[in-house]
Amino acid sequence: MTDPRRTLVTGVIGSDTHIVGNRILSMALEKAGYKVVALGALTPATDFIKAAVETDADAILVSSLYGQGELDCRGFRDMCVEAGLDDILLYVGGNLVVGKQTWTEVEQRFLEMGFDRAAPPGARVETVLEWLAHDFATRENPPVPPLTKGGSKAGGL
Amino acid sequence: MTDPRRTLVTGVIGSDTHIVGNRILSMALEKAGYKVVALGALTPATDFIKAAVETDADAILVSSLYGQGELDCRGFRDMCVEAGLDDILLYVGGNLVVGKQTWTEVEQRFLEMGFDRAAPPGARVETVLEWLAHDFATRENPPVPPLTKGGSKAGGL
Amino acid sequence: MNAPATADLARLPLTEQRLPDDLFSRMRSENLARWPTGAAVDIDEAVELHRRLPRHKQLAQVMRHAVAERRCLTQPRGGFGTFEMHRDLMVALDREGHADVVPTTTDSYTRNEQWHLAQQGIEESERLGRSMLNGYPMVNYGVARARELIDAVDKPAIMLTGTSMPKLTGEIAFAGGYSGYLGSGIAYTTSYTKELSIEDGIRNYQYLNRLAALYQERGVELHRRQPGFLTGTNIPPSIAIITCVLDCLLAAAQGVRNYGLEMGETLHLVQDAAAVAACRELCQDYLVRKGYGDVFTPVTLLHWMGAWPQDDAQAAAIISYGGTLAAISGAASVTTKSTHEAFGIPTPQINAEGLRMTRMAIYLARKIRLDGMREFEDEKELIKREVRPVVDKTLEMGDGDVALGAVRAFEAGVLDVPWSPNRGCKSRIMPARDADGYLRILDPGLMPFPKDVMEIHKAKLRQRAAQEGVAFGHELAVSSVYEIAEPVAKLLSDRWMR
Amino acid sequence: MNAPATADLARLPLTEQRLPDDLFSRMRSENLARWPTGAAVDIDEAVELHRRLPRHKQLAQVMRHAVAERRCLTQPRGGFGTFEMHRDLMVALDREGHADVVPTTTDSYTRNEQWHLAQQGIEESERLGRSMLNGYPMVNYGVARARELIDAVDKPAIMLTGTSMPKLTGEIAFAGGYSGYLGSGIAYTTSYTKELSIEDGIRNYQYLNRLAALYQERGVELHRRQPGFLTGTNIPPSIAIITCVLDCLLAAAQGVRNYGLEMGETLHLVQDAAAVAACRELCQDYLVRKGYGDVFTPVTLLHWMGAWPQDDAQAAAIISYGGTLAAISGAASVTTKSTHEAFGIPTPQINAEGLRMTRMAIYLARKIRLDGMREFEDEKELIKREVRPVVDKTLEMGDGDVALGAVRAFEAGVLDVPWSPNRGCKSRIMPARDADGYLRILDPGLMPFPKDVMEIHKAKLRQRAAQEGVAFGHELAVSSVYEIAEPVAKLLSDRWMR
Ligand code: B12
Ligand code: B12
Repeated sequence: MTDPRRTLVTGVIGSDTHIVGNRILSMALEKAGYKVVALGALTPATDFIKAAVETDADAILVSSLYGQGELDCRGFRDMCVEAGLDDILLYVGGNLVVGKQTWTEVEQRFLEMGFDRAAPPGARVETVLEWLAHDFATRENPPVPPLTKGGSKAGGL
Repeated sequence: MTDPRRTLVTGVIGSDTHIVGNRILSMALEKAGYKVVALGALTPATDFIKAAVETDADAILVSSLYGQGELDCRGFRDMCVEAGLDDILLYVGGNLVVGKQTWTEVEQRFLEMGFDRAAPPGARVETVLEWLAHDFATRENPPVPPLTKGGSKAGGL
Repeated sequence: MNAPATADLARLPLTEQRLPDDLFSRMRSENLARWPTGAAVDIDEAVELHRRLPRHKQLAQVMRHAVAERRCLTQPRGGFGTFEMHRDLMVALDREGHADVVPTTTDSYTRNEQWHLAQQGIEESERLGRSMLNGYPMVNYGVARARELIDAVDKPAIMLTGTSMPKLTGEIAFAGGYSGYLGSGIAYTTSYTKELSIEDGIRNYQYLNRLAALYQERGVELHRRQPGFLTGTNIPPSIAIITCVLDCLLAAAQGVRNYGLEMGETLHLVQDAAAVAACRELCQDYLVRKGYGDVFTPVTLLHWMGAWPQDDAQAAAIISYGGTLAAISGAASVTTKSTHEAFGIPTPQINAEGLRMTRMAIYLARKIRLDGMREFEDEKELIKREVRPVVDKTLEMGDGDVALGAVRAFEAGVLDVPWSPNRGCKSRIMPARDADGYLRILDPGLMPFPKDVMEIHKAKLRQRAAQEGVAFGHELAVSSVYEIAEPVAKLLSDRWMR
Repeated sequence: MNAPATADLARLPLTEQRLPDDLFSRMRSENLARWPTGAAVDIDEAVELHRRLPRHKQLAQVMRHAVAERRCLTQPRGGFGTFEMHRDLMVALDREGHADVVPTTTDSYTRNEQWHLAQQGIEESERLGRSMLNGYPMVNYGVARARELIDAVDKPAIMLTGTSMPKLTGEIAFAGGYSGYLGSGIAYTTSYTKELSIEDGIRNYQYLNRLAALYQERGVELHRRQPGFLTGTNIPPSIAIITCVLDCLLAAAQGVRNYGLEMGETLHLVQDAAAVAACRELCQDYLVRKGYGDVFTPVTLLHWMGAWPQDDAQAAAIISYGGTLAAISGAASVTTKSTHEAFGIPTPQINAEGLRMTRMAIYLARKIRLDGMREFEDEKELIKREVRPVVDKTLEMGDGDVALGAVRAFEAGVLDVPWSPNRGCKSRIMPARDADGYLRILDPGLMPFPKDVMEIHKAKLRQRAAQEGVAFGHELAVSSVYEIAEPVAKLLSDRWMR
């Protein structure tokens, strides 16, 4: 991990009550040294952005399990930009769509919405920690190695 | 059933030990009024033909369950013809090939070998009784209704 | 985001007492006015409709017969975002899945009374040709469409709504011919909501229960049901049963007479059988003690409610075992999942497949019971020794009033639910799985379990920690969340002799 | 078609006695000369090979450890007609299926020593690019290829050969590094052959057992195993166990010390658990009585051996339950099937899936035992009361010699097997399933079961007949053959309240 401590906002978006994975993830991030602002379940998109602005966060980690994430996450990047969080790191993970769909297609949909990485169902916290470490390191030294789109790795899970 | 009593030869072809379905079938045929010559399990193709000639049989019902029926049944119709049983009714049934294959293709293979009907896995005796009744009736009154290839019905099981 | 309790409700102080007729009547008018489809609800017409339903489409009757005949019924979940998709789903579950009870799961916007969002979801679903909602928006489609759904199947239908705000959904569903409704004030509020208070959750379900009782008064028995599976995450039987007892006392107080109790499977044969027996006996005990001698309380088990493995083969084993457990435990019904569980809402065909797997498993295990088996009897006794002190303390805290007691007990942590998203629930209790496969209590939080009982739980979990060479602590709870979802080669290695 | 017993064997009158060294040595030379690949068998080299195998690839050791650790291992069946196909299959079962034991099923020509036909089968399979044989032609491919197969997997390998003529297949397999061989004189002869006499079957397996003992003398313990599943068609436990006892006494007499016992599952939890316990105890009883105090006899259950349903979902439930039954019964291993069972030999992937389903089911039911449960203890006792009179009568008929007794008892119908294709077996005994799901004896034929025991069986079956309104008789046996293969909606209707 790099100093100064990075701040991450976590939460479960929309009307989604699935808190378990998000809570385990938040605890693991804290244990790994991040400052975590955990908004919990049933969090409107606007609350994520507000919290990120208030805490000057480096990344927002959006959980969505219940299938309606595809509706809830639309325009999320635009709202960030409007709030001045132009290049805040955006991850999304969980069971992002309704039903069992081909992961590469689902991932593409969320990358196009402006998320930097999307995690497929059942992703483990170790993966998320690796992603963050890599992406923050890359941001500090932009030229080498180049920022790979999150998707490419996520797909390999 | 039509008089005079029809004679049927039954047995399990080749090195195949699966006797249960064949035995149940033979008992049901007898109960339905047929004269049944039951050769049992592990019966070489030649034994079927010999028995059919000796008893002047009207039909041979070959069981094959173990998967090697496709090898065992090759040339069966030719052997019948050689033995003078030119148009004896030939049925085959059981698990005719190795593995789960598309039934319509399997059926086609056995019809091409000269069987009049082929029964897919798990066929019930009621079906076999219907087939026999229909086919013998048709043979007595060849013009109406025309003999439909057994296959078409078998496929609908 | 969550709709506030109505003004009327706020007027009376919280109590378990039956809602007075006049107040309830005013509450209904207000409630039905909240969305245009509410206007179509006419109780007289609805009662007539239910009366005309054949008995085999009335869930209350079907549950009574199932128990009398010692059957274990199957019931899936399922809901899609448009009427056509949803009707086809219900038909498939009936005809291809041979479901004994056909469900309608509502979508999560409807659950949260965000009907405008649900409307957008319908439109998006129609535009894209695939369901964008995770359930059927019952309120938006209204009463007439609900009746068409009931007509489309030849089974009783139940609403699965995972909500603490059931008032309008419930009105429309009952009016539409649905004869079952799953949900309760304590269980759903602690497991499905973040901001809603336990008090408001209880009040909302007092409305729904009072509504069911209104039908009962008119001669139509409806089946109400309690979701004791809670957060579905390693809920030990006693925690589930505590909520079952309290929720069913609250329902009985409103006049409900046909009230199902649900528990998620622990996936341990003996523990599940003991849980079903203990749940049935304890609920009846407390009902009788409170003077309700005539409440019918069938017990339902649910297929594993925690995280599922991604491998179809492993999932199939959990589904089948889920049927086995339900049959052997003597549950009146089992709520099924599918091999798609780890990924997303199943297609109608995959859903039907899960039903047939379960049905076959039930057939295979028919008539087997564990009664008399030492381990079973011991476990049942243990569960009772966990439930009674907590329920008794809760009643005491409410001076005998269940509603008051529940609210105060949650505040004090005397009542608690593991992994709860709700701010009014401490969620300090932590369960974990022991080395024999039983769900145990690692940390009771502030719940008043007897010392000797907690010693049993801890000893079992220490045994696991020792066997696996891990620390006895929180990590056991976290690894237990993942456990059943792990690849089978990790759970039971084939490299054990290396 | 069946190869006759060798001239040498015919010289000695039949007896259970260990084959004398010199005679056995001459028999081996003759045997190995029957097909060109026999020449490659060199016992010294083979012993060296087995010694060098890691312990986790020696089935005898693996079975001993499994029992010591109370594990339930998984083992599929499987064989394809060409070397490449078969190797790929073995690898898939090991890596994707996590099989604890990897099989090689031989094809039916090899089983009947029709090696010329097997050769044609190999060629046809290669020509068409799909297996035309239902197993691997072990003799045709010979020793060196067998060793390549053993090298390709990291598990012990077992031969599954369903034959009463195991002499050359066994020589080649053992020389190739296979450490297990399934088959026995009484079980396979009555279930897999038509013309071969019980006497010849016993003689052929005396050879194979004597061969295993030869390795044992050289310090290499091989695992021999008995196929008590017989014709796989509703075999009640006692019938299976009677053959287990007799076949294992015959094997012990030849010097075998590691001898597995197999039984098909009845699909009734209590009956299967009782069967496993009874089988273990009875075999040990009789072994000790005959002076063999050191024979290790692990018990294996097999997934349902009768007709399977065509619906994948139903099949999955039977597979999973098959794992559950094996685990709870305390079986040392379970032999698995797949969702393709009703249709044909499964692909490697479908086969591996069946293994994972079963493995998950075993994990879920780990550590559960029924010991002490009344119904279980009663059933175990009932089984013993069926087995003992028949085995005792058989020994008596042989004047204490098991081989002679078995032959005479089959002639007299004292020993019998349901649905047998063998002319030397009366097959008058008829089993059927009772209303509680137990396999019962409808008609004992000439088997000397005690009167009171038969009364229990008949009463149970009369109960079923009455419940279903059918006649008490043969039809019950026939409908029981189809039962498990029926569509689930027929077995457990969802229209029960109409
Ligand atoms: C437990 C559970 C519940 C519990 C939730 C309890 C609670 N309050 O948390 C209960 C029973 C309440 C519940 C309710 C519902 N559920 Co639910 N539930 C599950 C289940 C079985 C497990 C989820 C879980 O806890 N997993 C364990 C944790 C540790 O894993 P996780 O949540 O996946 O999180 C990990 C990763 O995804 C990743 N991750 C998570 N967030 C993020 C974020 C980022 C940025 C990254 C990088 C990674 C990441 O890291 C986490 C830690 O490893 C899943 C199916 C499954 N997975 O097996 C269904 C599932 C999620 N539920 C589903 C549904 C539909 C519902 C309901 C709508 C309907 C219903 N069944 O009643 C309601 C939802 C109500 C609502 N308004 O939201 C569906 C979603 C369908 C879809 N997407 O197509 C699922 C997939 C089941 C299914 N196949 O139908 N559910
Ligand atoms: C019981 C059984 C056995 C028993 C047989 C006992 C005996 N002596 O009869 C035992 C355990 C001995 C056995 C052995 C083997 N079996 Co087996 N066995 C089965 C099983 C499970 C059921 C068969 C059965 O009895 N069905 C019940 C009866 C009533 O139905 P039926 O036989 O299908 O007969 C009905 C119909 O098919 C029809 N019918 C039958 N014959 C005819 C003929 C005509 C003309 C018509 C119109 C209709 C018809 O009417 C009958 C009555 O309804 C099947 C799989 C399944 N179906 O579930 C495998 C199966 C047939 N066996 C199979 C195999 C490979 C074997 C073995 C080679 C390997 C092994 N497992 O050891 C050995 C064979 C040894 C040998 N040399 O033949 C395979 C065949 C594979 C394939 N075709 O691809 C099957 C399909 C299992 C599988 N999926 O792998 N088996």
